[in-house]
Amino acid sequence: MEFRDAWSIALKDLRIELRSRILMNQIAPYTLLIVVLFGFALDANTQTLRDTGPGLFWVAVLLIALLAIQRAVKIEEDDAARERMLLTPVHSPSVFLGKSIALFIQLFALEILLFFVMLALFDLSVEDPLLIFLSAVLATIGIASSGTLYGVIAAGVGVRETLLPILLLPVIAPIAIGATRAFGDSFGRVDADGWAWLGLLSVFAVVYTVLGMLAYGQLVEDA
Amino acid sequence: MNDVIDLREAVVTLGKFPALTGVTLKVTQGEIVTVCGPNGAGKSTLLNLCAGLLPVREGSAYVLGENLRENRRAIRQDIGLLGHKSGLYDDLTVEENVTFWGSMVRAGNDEIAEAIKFMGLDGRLRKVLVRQLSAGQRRRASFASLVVQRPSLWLLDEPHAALDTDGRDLVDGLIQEAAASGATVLLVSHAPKELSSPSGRFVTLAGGRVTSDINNEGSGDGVS
Amino acid sequence: MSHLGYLVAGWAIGIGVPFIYAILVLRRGRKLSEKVPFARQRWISSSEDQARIKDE
Amino acid sequence: MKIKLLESNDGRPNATSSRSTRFLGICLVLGIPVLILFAFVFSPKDDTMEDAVRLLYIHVPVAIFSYIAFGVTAMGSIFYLWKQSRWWDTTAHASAEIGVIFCGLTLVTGSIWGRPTWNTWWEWGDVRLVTTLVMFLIFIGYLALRQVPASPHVRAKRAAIVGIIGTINIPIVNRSVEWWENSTLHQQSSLTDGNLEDLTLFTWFLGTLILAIAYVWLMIHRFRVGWLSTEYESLGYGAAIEERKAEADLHAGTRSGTTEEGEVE
Repeated sequence: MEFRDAWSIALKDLRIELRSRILMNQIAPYTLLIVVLFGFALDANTQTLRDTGPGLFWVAVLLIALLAIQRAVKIEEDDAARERMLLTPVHSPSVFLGKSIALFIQLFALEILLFFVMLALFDLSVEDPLLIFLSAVLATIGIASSGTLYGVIAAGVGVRETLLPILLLPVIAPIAIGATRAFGDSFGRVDADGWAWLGLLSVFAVVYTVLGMLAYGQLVEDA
Repeated sequence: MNDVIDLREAVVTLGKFPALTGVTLKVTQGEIVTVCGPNGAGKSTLLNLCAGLLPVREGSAYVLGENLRENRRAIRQDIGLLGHKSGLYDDLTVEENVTFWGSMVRAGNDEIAEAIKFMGLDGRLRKVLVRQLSAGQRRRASFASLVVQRPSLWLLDEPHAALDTDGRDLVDGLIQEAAASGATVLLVSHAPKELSSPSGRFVTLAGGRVTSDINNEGSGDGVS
Repeated sequence: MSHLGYLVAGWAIGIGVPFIYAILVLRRGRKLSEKVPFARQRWISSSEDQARIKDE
Repeated sequence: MKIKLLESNDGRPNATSSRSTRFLGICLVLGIPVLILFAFVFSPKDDTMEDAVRLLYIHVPVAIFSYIAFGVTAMGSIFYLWKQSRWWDTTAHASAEIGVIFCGLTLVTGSIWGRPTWNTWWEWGDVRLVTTLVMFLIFIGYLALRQVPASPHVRAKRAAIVGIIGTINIPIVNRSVEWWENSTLHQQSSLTDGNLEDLTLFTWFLGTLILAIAYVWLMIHRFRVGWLSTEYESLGYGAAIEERKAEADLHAGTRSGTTEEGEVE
């Protein structure tokens, strides 16, 4: 495995995103729409919104992640680039890392946007910025690596759009729980030890990164 | 005599469909072989098999000295496969695409620039998104990303498709040059007689097996 | 007996669902085994049975 | 061990049953009424749960065997990746399907028990409830993946990886839910208390035994169905090869003809 390859692959994905602006022009507005819809659904009750804010944030992130993963898979599928990659000396763990890094950066950018929008709309105040930052980083690593892995499992099958959510969402549910708790603590909304949750989030991030690097090669092979 | 491809009664199934029903084919180093045959004869599958992308179900298959039944990965980095799909990214420019694939196969910057120039893609086209290219230009870009790889076995699926006369000459020259420098070329063509193919040997596939094998230069191997 | 309704419902589902599932599995097996040649139903492995298959 | 699951069927070809499954089946037919009798009549009511305790004689064994079934799926998946044998793949699939049925039953019977006891059908604060629900959903996804058409080896490989990941997730989910609410309504394992009455203990034992028999019986049948369906899938192979070889002769005369399959990529 060479990190240089992983980095080239990540840069390639990011450059494609900067060109096509799917994330910027379609997924980001969708994100904002979700937040507004939450507002409608909860009767514009600021107190309720404030209490449920952390949970709503991570539900929104999961929905965005699904779209971003679909997009990352589609880039490789459109012109059989994934098969082309098999005919190079690049090791599959590098490909996995590269795709995960690109997905991580894109998701994190969207999370920052979403975060400030929710801060303003739901009138939240941050008590522990470091905890927010670290839990978001760890949770996003977990989502990006498990998403890349499940993305390639669902790749190459006709029913990718419907198969991916049913496979991925139950598996990343613990991330949503952990990150929600950590956020709730940092906003001072719940009486939980947010720092304890960082442990769980990092276990998840490590497990999925390792599993992904091991299994990715097996999966791209014939998928 | 150095056999680059040595298939014996190789069977490949795609799902339940037996795409290749027992192909026997020997290709020696430096040869240029044209594979022809009707639609659905299994020509593309044959190329994918030789690239180590498909499992061999029965028979034996050796490519570049490796047993494909045991290790399909070892040969892959020495294979240049041009399929129906080109493996390019629509939202990157020609140069970015070739540079990306060049870095994946450890090519130097000089080689990348040379490949772009060789395929007639320098100048204005260099900075154009692949999405905006015509089919022929796209084909050239795809070729350029193969050239940087310097493969020892070229597997080309209708390399002349969508190309103009200049492009065809370019590709033919490329094939000849590759063969002269010791590489082996297996190319698929629907209508070999219409074009001045650089190849001397014609293998016809039908029903997933070889039905004729004619060598114009030497003595014909006859039907295998 | 208290909570009789809950008890009956729970036990009926607990026994009924596996029962229905079992019937479905048996039916699938019956249909499939009609389509697959007898010799390839591999759990028939004792020599007696093999002999009987040959006789039939 | 492999031969045991695949033994004689008494020369009755058109079924997945055999001597051993028929024996287990008879045990079930006799055992279930006895279990009902013990659960409803002989065993005493609980001090706090009253008669609702009688639901636990089915709820708990089903829960135990849903975990066992998913454990077998994980084991089958690991062995498949290691040995690449169809036997393990079929085992993993069969066990997952039975596991999903049992897991669904665990949730439903638990819910029915919870209503009179905790006065609620569902309790989000309970670790085991939420964990079981997530586990149920993970394996629903596993079964969905198995339905996707693909060549047998690809399908088995994908499913094996999803099966392993799903099982690795169970402790993580459990831990996260545990911290999430930091409380549980669930009964702590009452078997270890030591002050159970003999009849209660025996009914627990009987329920677990019956479920074990039911699991094995279902496994054998479901395994054979899976085995038959892969046999069926590969059935036309020889004929397909011959048919396709004949295409060559068809095209020998007419070069311009096209086949129905179209271009093979």
